[in-house]
Amino acid sequence: MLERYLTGASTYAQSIDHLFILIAVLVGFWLIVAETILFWLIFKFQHTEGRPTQHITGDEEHLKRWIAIPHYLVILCDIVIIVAAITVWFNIKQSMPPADQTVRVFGQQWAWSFQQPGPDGILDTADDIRTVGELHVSVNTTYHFELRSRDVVHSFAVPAFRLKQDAMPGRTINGWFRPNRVGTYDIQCTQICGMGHALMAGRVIVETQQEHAAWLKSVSNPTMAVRQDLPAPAAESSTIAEVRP
Amino acid sequence: MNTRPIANTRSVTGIPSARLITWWVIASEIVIFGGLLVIYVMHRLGHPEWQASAAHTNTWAGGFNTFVLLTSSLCAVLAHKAADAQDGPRAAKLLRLTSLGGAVFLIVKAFEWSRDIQEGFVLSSGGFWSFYYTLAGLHGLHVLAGMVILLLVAADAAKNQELQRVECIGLYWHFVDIVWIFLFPLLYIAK
Amino acid sequence: MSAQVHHAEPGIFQKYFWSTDHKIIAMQYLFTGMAMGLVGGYLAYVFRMQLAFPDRYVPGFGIVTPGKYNSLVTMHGSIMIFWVAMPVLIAAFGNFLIPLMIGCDDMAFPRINRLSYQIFLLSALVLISSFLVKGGAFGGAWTAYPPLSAVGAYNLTPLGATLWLVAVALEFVAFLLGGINFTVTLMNSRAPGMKMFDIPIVVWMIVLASVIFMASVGPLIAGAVLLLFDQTLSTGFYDPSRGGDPLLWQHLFWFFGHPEVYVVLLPAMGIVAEILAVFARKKLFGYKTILYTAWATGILSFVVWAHHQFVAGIDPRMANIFSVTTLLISIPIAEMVFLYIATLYGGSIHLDTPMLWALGFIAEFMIGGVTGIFLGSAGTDIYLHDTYFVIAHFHYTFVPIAIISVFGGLTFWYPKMFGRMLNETLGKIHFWGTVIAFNVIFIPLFMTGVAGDQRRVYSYAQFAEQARPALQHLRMTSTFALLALLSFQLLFLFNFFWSLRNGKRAEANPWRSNTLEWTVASPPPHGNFAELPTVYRGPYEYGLPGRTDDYWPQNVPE
Amino acid sequence: MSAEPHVHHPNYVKIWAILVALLLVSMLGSMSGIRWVVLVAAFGVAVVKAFLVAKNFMHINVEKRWVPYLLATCLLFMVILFAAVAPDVMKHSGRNWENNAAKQSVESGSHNAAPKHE
Repeated sequence: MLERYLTGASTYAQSIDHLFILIAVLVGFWLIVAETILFWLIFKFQHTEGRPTQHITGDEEHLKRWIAIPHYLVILCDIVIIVAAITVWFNIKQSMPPADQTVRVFGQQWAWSFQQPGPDGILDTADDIRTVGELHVSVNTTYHFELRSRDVVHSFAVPAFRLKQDAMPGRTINGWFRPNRVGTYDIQCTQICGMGHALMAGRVIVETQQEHAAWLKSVSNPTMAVRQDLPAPAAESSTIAEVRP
Repeated sequence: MNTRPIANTRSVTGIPSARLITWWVIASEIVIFGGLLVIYVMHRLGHPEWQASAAHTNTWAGGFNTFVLLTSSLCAVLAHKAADAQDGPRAAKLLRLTSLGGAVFLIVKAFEWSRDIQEGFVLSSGGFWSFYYTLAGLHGLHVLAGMVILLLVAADAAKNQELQRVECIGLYWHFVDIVWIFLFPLLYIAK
Repeated sequence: MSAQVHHAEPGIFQKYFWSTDHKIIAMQYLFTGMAMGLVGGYLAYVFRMQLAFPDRYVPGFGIVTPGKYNSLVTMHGSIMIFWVAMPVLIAAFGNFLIPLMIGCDDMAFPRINRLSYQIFLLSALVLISSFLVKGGAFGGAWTAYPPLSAVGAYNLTPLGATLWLVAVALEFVAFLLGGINFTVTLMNSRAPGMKMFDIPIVVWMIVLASVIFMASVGPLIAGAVLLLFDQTLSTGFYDPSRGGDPLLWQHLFWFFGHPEVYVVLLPAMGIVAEILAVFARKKLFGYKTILYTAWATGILSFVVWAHHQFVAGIDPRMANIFSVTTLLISIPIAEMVFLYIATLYGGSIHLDTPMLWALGFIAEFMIGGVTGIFLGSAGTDIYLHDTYFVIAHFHYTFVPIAIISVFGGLTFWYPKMFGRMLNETLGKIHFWGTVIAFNVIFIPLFMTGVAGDQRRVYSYAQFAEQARPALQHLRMTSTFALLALLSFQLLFLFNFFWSLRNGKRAEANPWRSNTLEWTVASPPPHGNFAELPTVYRGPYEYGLPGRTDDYWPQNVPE
Repeated sequence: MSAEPHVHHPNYVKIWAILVALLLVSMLGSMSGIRWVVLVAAFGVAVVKAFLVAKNFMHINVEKRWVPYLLATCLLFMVILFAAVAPDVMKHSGRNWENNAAKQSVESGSHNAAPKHE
């Protein structure tokens, strides 16, 4: 269902879409039933001269049933949804599958910058690759990300991955994703972060293993040095220019 | 007020409206102070290093202020007793005493704060101090407001008017007292 | 107390600007709220135009820069909730209805009541003034998350941010005073014979809402003081580098922010209940059950707040708990709606304008309710959080609450408020125009949200997936519908002010209703009741078998 | 307004004396360096004092039943607030997250006497 609006490109995009459909079916059913009954009653009990209204307090057992039974069914549906929702949540946010790769993500007004291990495969070494606005990942690889913010609250969102996590200044928040479809997808900031909120765009480029290896080789020197103790740059368009060459 | 609506004189709950609204005000104050205290306790437990700053506070000053507030609370409740005995002038005298207690409390606070500030500890000198000034400041504002109302009620009571208000302002004053009873250990003893 | 003095006719200034009469104060709140509503609508018009036609000149405003866009959405949100929904639903209807419906002459504390409005007016003026200061109005969203809201260098609207905060704080104080006054009045000043379960639902709901507000706003008031100090006195309460924690504000804000949803929902539910009973000529189905569900909702609303923060960096284990509580709260709400629908069964429904609004409320609010489930369940919220799906969802709750039910209440009590009848034809046109336009605005936004449109973004040019023409068409549809909706409101304003003079004169009880406000002249005189009524029965005795009229006012003896 | 008192008045001076005595206890307790003694003396005594004031000065015990319940409910909400916020704010790390800034400031109490920086 969500696929029709936006392709899913990560392993858990599937499970979120399925949860969405499950909820849509359950609540959709109730919505249709309720609206139908509402309009049927409006139509059925139009005012007509000479027909008195019935005096019903709502304490009559045979009528209360019509509230009580749907009531229990709603509780049942709620339980189903809760179980499904928490399962999906647990798999995406709470449990962390073992990582093939780890990448650091920095949010700052108003750009995303990334730090990922170079050929040696280890972070915080001389050959780390630092990019701004572009994240190159290889398909079918489990990535852990360490999310940080240099100034205000941002939110690291990759709609195609169904991935969203706020970046909190002062905190490091860990998460994971596993791209399963080659292509180029948007990175958004979904938490208002000031003037340039709408300009805080990025791209995640999912490549085949070979392409990714080739890219790794090609990037000899980092596109832009990003020091972690760097204070937040004030509002200026230079960073944005680098985001969108 | 000379034009009191019938609505104000009815008392379906059995509690006079004046006292009833006082209870609701206290309830809303509980969540304001409560919220602030929750925030402070949370940070204090999360930041053991604040003890260093907490050590600077003067337990004796705090203790003396607690004594002052307790005594003023005594005056307030004695005023309530006098009002119940329809003895307005005596109630007024006791209310003014209560208000005086508030004044002493604020004066002591003023000395404390000026000492802290001289030692270089201001509102923005770090976590503990920010909370120290905010908590005590918010409480101090309530004391100040209470003093003013106390004097207004006393002025009426002296003429044997609006005696039911004596108890209400007393309730408020006791509440402010209780808040301090908890602020005292939080700010002055826990070190 | 001398009732004569109280009921003497005061002078013009005394009467309209310095009055302690609950009816006048209700009107003050009503008109202030309507004026702010126009402001909020204008802001919506401006940023919807920007979204439909990016970077074009917006007639009546100009070019919308990113900074201005942020201010527009921030102010739209703040105004619509704090300066429209609350003053109209709680303060205007509460002030007007409570004393009349419980059969007394005024609020228990009229001068506190007046003070509450004066503080509210001040808060509105402070907020409006923030548009004019250097840097413009606050642009950090109505949730005002620090550090963005705390540091001028980040939000670039330092003055606006502080003024916004002060305005909100004043508004809270105003509603604390008003709400406590409502509560005491209902508890103490009821007419003799009016027992707990003889109170009209709407009064119950407004007072419950006031109590929920009172109990939830405290921590945020404290938090607002801390934020103010961070902004102005360089403290570090929310500054992570100085021992503070930005997440704290989010918790404090939503601990209030979620109950706030029910603070405005309950009065709307109450208004609808009154209208349903009268125009279906029917006793409410399960009066007590409705009250119990309302209480349950109120209490549950205190333990669901973190569902606004699932992906905000809270511990993921907490999200599970809040998912459960959030879905639990759907149970009493669903039950309440079922009971409303059941009330229609066996009735004799008159589809006058107020009834149309009431039924419209139920039909539309259900959509808002069920779409909430998608956001309350943590799993789907990961994707939908901060997308237009959220916006569509809460507009499907807030528009029925703050627009549809309010129009229902206004058309229903207009005769009582102003002594004239509104024009039915204009009213029906206005209803259909508003409701249809409303759906055409927000159904497309559900789609763009599901397609990944993020909120509070002035242009999607930077986002390839969002820049697809299909989505742009949806945005344009929604904007056109908004223009239609706004223009239909002009029709209402015309009807409202035209009928003030030229409407058919209203008798005391035009709708043949049971509650006490209809037993006095329209509009009620100063002091309301010539002699104060006694109550003999509940408010919804319609269609009793063996009586000539199909209604039985509360104050009529056997 | 009902003039006749709704409470009988106990000997307030006696209660005041007890309160002052408790105050002294908490002061002396704080002198003793032993941690748990200090805490009990501080907060245990504070609770008792608050109770005494509420009972005898505010007459909450002879007030209508629902009044104490109302106030207790407000307190309960504060407990809920604490319980739900502490895991994020009081603790400095949890499942998949870490509050580096807070941990840092705990290690070096630097921000304590830090000069105010705009």
